[in-house]
Amino acid sequence: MTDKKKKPKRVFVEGPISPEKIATSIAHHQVKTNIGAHDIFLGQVRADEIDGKTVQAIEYSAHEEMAENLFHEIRESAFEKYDLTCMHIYHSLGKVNTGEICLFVFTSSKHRQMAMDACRYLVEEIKAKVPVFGKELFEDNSHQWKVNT
Amino acid sequence: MTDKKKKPKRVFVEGPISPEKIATSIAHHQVKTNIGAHDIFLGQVRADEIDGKTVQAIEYSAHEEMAENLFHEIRESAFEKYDLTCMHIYHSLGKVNTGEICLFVFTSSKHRQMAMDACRYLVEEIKAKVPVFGKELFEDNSHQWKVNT
Amino acid sequence: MKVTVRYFGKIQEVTDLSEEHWDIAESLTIDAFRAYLIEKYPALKNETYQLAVNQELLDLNKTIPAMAEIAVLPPFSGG
Amino acid sequence: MKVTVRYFGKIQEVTDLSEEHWDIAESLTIDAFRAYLIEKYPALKNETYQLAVNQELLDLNKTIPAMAEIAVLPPFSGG
Repeated sequence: MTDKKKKPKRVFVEGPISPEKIATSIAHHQVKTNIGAHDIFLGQVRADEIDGKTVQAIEYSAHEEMAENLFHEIRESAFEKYDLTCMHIYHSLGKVNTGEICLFVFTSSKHRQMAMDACRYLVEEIKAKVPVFGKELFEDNSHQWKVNT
Repeated sequence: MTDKKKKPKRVFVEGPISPEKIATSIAHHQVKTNIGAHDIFLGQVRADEIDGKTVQAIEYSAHEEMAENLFHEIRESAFEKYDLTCMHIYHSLGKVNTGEICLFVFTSSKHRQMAMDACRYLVEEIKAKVPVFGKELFEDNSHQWKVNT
Repeated sequence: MKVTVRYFGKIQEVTDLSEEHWDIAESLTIDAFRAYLIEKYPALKNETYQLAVNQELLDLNKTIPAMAEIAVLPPFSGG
Repeated sequence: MKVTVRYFGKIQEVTDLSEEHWDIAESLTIDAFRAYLIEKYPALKNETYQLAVNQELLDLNKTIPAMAEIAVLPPFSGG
């Protein structure tokens, strides 16, 4: 029950995050009857059109050790800032097709405000601070490197 | 694909909202490749302790027609305020046990900011404006009426 | 003129019924209706509630139209 | 002294390798290291990147310790 004390869990998963994984994660929290609110953020790969070419997939790579350490630091800082029961972060590595999910952030708290504030904080911190690199692949096998805005 | 033009969908469902229903809803959005971000809020029934007695379940009732109309108005106002691709709201009626989910708000947009802002807006509007009434049931068959804070 | 009065949540426990039909004077304001309500159910004095006329929360000085549905709504607790 | 230099994302395409070992002077600052980097890979001049020394983004005037890992990181695009 006390996620806070667990050792750092691996955030990176190979390939897309399935809706079933999300359902399983939600179901696991139904025994925690002190939770009143969950907030879930999902990043999904968009079929952006760039110079007449359409993105087919994003291939994610990372400085994995550095990224996992940063995910851990961000988690810890969120537990300090917000009164949370649970927090889970999953991020894809490798190829994720358009329409598939590449980021899953899940916060749970007694009250809605904490869950929502923490979820937003986590998403912004992850986007700004974690060395993950997305290569947007086009249908003609060309690519471009994505930059977060 | 154009949820905006559909007739008002029924928000109320009988009993708890299952994790599988949430997974199915997420999976349905994987064909919408203009979506970059989803935000999901889940309300879960807490086993609050009140005067030494523990909540076992909440039994929800509502002025159903008025509530469905208000859900519809809130949805429309969110579509006006935020640039959303999709929006779904489900709320339980009847008995929902502790640990089970009674509210499912799901927003999808091109970018994260819109999805998160809209989700929060919807949750606050629903809590403040919709005539839903929660009866907290204790183990000794007594009850008290919940009031939103 | 006839109106339908509906009770919800905790209010339903005070009135011990979910719906009834009243015959009220024309041009009755919502505020005046409120006084009748408390006369009939004195225990409502201790309760917090709002009145929705035909599903709308109106100002207390508005008058009630014929055939209206008047809903007596305790504090909301959805979500 | 020996250091390991690692390249990521778009930078890896410029250098055409993911990792190499350099022998550098002691007390070399991160900023001075940067100059060597551009000397070896002039195309990096047109790229945006940060240097992480042993996984930390440090000030450019800090010196690099022996056996350090220096990561050349293009703009992040996770999520």
